[in-house]
Amino acid sequence: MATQKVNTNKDIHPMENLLRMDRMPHIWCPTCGIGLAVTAFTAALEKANIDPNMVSIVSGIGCTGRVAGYVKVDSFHTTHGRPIAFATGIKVANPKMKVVVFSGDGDLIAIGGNHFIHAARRNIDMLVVCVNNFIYAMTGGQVAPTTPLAAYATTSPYGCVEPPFNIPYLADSSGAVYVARYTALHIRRLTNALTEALNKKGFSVVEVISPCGMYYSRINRLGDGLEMMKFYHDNVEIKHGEDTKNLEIGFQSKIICGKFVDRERPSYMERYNQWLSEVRASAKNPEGKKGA
Amino acid sequence: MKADKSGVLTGSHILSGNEACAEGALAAGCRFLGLYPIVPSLEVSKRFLQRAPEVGATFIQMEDEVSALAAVLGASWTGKKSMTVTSGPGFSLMMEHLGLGVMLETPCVIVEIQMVGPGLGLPTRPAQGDIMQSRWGSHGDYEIIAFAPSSAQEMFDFTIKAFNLSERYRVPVALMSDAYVAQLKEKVAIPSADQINIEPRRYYGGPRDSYLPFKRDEDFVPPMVDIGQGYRFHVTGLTHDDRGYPIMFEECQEYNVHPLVRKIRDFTDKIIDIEEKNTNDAEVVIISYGVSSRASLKVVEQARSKGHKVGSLKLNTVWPFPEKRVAELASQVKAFVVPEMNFGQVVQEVERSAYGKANIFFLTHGDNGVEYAGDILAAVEEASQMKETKCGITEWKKRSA
Amino acid sequence: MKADQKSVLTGVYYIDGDVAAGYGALAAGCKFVAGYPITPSTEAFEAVCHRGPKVGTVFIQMEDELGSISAILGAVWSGVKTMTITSGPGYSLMQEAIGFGAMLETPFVLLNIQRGGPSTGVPTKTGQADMMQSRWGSHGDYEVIAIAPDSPQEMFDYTIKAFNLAEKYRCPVMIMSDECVGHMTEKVVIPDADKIYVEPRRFYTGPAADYRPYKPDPDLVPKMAKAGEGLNLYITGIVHDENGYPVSDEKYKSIYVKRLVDKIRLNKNEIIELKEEGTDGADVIVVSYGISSRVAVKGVEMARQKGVKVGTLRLVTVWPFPDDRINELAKKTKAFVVPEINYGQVVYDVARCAHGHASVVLVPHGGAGVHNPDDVADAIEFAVKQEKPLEGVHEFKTRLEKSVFEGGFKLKE
Amino acid sequence: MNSIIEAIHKGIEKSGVDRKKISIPSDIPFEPETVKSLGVDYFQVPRGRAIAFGSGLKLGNPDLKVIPVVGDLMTLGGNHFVHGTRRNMELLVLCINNFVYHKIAGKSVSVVTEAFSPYSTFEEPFNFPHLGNSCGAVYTARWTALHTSELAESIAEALHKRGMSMIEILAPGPSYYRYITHLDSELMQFYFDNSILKNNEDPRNVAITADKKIVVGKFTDKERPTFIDSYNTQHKKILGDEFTPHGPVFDKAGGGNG
Repeated sequence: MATQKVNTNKDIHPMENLLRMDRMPHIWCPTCGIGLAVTAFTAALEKANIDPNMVSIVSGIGCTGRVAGYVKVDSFHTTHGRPIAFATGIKVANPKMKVVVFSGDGDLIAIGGNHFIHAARRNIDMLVVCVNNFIYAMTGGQVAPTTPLAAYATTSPYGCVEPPFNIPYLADSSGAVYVARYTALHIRRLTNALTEALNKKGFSVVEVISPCGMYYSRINRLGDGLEMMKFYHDNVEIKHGEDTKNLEIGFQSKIICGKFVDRERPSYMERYNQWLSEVRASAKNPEGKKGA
Repeated sequence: MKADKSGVLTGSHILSGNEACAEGALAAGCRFLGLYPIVPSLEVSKRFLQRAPEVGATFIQMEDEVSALAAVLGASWTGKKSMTVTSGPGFSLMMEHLGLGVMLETPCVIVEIQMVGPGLGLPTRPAQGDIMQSRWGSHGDYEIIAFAPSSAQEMFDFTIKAFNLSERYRVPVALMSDAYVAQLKEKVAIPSADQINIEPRRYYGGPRDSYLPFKRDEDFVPPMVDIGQGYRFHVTGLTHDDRGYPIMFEECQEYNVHPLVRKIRDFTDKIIDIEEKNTNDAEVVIISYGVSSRASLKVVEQARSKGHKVGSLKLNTVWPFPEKRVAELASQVKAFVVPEMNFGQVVQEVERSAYGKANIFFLTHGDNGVEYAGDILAAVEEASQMKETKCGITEWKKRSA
Repeated sequence: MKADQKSVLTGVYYIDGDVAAGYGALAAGCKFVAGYPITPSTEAFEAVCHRGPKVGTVFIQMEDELGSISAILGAVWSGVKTMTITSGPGYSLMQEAIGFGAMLETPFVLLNIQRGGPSTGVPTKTGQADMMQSRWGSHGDYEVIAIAPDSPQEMFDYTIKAFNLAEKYRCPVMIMSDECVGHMTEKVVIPDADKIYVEPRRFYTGPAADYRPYKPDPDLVPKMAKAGEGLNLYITGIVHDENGYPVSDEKYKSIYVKRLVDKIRLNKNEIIELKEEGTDGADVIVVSYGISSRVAVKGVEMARQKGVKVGTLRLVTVWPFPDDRINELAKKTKAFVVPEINYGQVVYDVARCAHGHASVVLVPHGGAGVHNPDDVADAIEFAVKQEKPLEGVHEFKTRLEKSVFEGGFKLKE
Repeated sequence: MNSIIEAIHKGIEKSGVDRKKISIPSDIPFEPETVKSLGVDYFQVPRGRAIAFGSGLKLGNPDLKVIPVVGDLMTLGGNHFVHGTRRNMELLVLCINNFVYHKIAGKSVSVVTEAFSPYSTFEEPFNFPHLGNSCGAVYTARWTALHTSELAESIAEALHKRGMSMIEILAPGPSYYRYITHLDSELMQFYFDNSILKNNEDPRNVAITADKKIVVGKFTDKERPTFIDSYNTQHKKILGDEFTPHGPVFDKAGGGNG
């Protein structure tokens, strides 16, 4: 297995072996947090000592959906909301792959909500990085299922009327084995969390709170990305092991970050293989044909 | 390439169409099934799942049909031949990912057991109402290959062909069966593995550094690689260039999407699979596919014995449509008779291809779901006595009803 | 029936096609809109979100397109007029429910702003490649009405017409616009409310005990009811009889499902709207719809300057297809030229109806842009030169195709 | 009459809600006679879409009481469930759980080698009350199909809840396109015998697992503004008199009926 070393040559970008440099510059707006999440992820990939050839990234549609196009591993940019389903196919057909789903809140939690909860329930072995910027940014600032109550968006011109999802709670209650949340400001903690999650067996979710200077904070007059970062700095509380039900995010309320869930559950492939061996055993022994 | 022995259940079996389809898939080397259960396609997955442990195939039952096809596409990129199986409403849900499959040029097979529609229709009754959908159901421009089997044996044979064409042209291939063929138990002869030809995946063989996921060969089909081989490629559903990177100009759209159409359209002669019977001297030709063709073939015999010059054109592949052959026949025959179990779909293609040179009789299905041979015969008799050419579609009014 | 004063924003505006469609829907009395953001259709939904709460139209952004269309089907049965708004991929997701809506004979309007496809394609640029999908996209046999507007003014006018047709025939009506028209900003005149005709829903008013949800009137369309009126509705997507009760016998398909196609096919002369110009005595007729018809104008002018007698036929309603009219014209003209932003869809229907009397020339375009009028002019000239009708659909090689596939083309990055 | 239908019937009776105003969108087919005897409006919708369809019914006419009945454990409709719950759409979801899970209370209940239960045998099922609760349901409960009177009680109670209520009904039934009346009575009895009543139990602890008995009871009962409430208050707040309220306005700030 090839170990990736951080490149010390100053002429070369330190992440060059993991990023598609031929696609730079990327499409993200200035002060967007997605790039930070990608940096943290590539750093984590190196730290976790995983062969990048055996990693596959699947993204959906949206700003974060473009991540697959910039990380230099086998990467898929699929349809809106379906990266988890696509990744499930990859993982089940080739369990040797390390599958990462990197997408946004609208993609994973709105249209892809069903795949999210079902993959968590099945405990498919994959890492889901959900970048949450509280809005649909790619299409121009529509309300998302993570938009805080009363926040403005183009399809909630008089304030959002729906309470947002608490993503860690949703992941926890549907069965995820690893759940953490950090903002794009907490790049070191985020890197550590991603490293840990990459080595975790089962359905892991890392939520990354990201500033969206172009839409969310502009429509809501919260300043640019830098000011959002300052806001995170002043209003984030790190509370490891906090009960996931207390992690709701209101409009400009305190944000609780940390690692909330880290538990063991048999993964889908483990259960599958156990079933398979039982079936095979019973096939050899016709009397026990009932199997399972 | 020869088939892998482990998947081939050589011998003579009594199988339902659905079971034969599963056997065909395993024989063709299919090793991944993504499914969501829906009547009347259940037996395909049931059979596949029963045989999966011994053959070494994998399956997953997903939460819906949307994700079932998504998983199949993902699995196909790992190098496993993959398929999904569904029926009417499920097929409608798969339309978005059919488009993704086309755009990512992912080989896979979609088995569709047609039932009466629209909406929830009649889940247990056969129909052929989704034929146009298989061609036009997803948004945007694409071409697709669709088979229409008429017996359990054909379910087996065409499934293998479907996989082969899918790999050859890197396109999702639909197997448009129906509830009747799917549940019909018949004798199926499964040859030995070395008698089954398998189209291997067209893998890239050049130097690693110069691999481009969508660099097309002469025939517009790009060679493929599996994931996990260190190519570290990128593919996207957006309009893309050879590298698989999104570029959204008019020129790139032409560069990307036109070949998706041309890789099928320019090779229709190689893809199209039709069976003709007694068409050489025919004055009337019955054009049919799927279960309808069983009645048609019977009618040809009956009509011949009565002295009518009748032939049959059976569409094994409905898409691409054999317009050239139909046009040729149009200048020879007086009329086409098209029996279909819907309210007029493929008959419109016949009308288009006939260029006004022949009359066209359309027969919608009989009351019990499949055509009465008697109706077709009556239509054939009337057609062969026609003096003038009226052109266009004449809807045949049933006498037996 | 006249439109509601409050919902009509009478005046002269400079707005884009999407917004015009949103205002059209409100003017037509649409009281519920469910949507999901997708480029390039979001502006229409946003327009509804802005104006809706002021005129009593409730909106909801659902979790996905499957949810949006299911919600509007539900809302129709609660008694209101509804619409959903989407684009390519969302449209594909809606296919199952469109068939379901057709089966329930639920009147609803679906605004599809087409973009380049397939799959994600080019979200921000135009296409006309969902035309066949609008007709054939769901499983089973059904018929729909599809309208292709070509300007923001038409987006307003034909959205109202779409609602009227939906109510009249109790079927899904698709507004198959495209990104160009959706994002084109032009003058839009919104008339007084009393100048706007709004088709009321055909509600059943007789005694509750006699109500049969699927008992058709003479024009094959049944009367509608709403939930909560004590009619004890039984509505199912399974093949049903007049009572709405599921039947399992195949023979009912030809009785009850056939009506779904017949109610459109037999009424098609009333539904079809065409705009013809100079088709009498024309040697070539340009058949087009949506944005292509506007681009074609220039090509037609160029050909006319060269002395070719060109007529134009614009399909305002693309489905049901004007079989008879095309057939009539085919006998009188030498050729049809069909510019459309796809690699051949509606042109096949033109070819089908031409019955070999006239050549049919397709001027294709893959999307993400519109035709070069020179191509249209050249195709017209090419078509008029043919001595006898060409067989099949002739695919005209456009400048774009030549430039991309012939000789050392390099993609700009 | 089937026990679930009977419970729905009794529940409606007890709640005193006008039957005329009740709509049942369902992806499980009901027999026409059943619907007639219930005296409600019934819609059979495509699999998984009952909650989305019901949301439309409710928003189109807020006077309606909508009871989406979903089968197959919402595999297709899971997304509509979690989002409907988050919005607190005023629906009473009856989730008919007909899964055939292979082990209950340490005993093998049913052996399926093919995955035609909504779950493959080797998969773990959802803990639905927990999922509902975590998304914000105002009422969650679970009963087996044999807990007819408790179920009826629950339905009556939940019909008066303002917001998304969810009752999971364990009703093992063999297959997919059957009418709701075809239940496996032996299994039902087994589920009934192996369940224990624990009202107000934390929904986290009520997962159905291989080694424990099934916990039944009412788990959640709370108040939260509904979608229509929030819609009206928020718009009223920003738009003032320009806003045309939608349906009955319960919020004090919003004022009476618009």
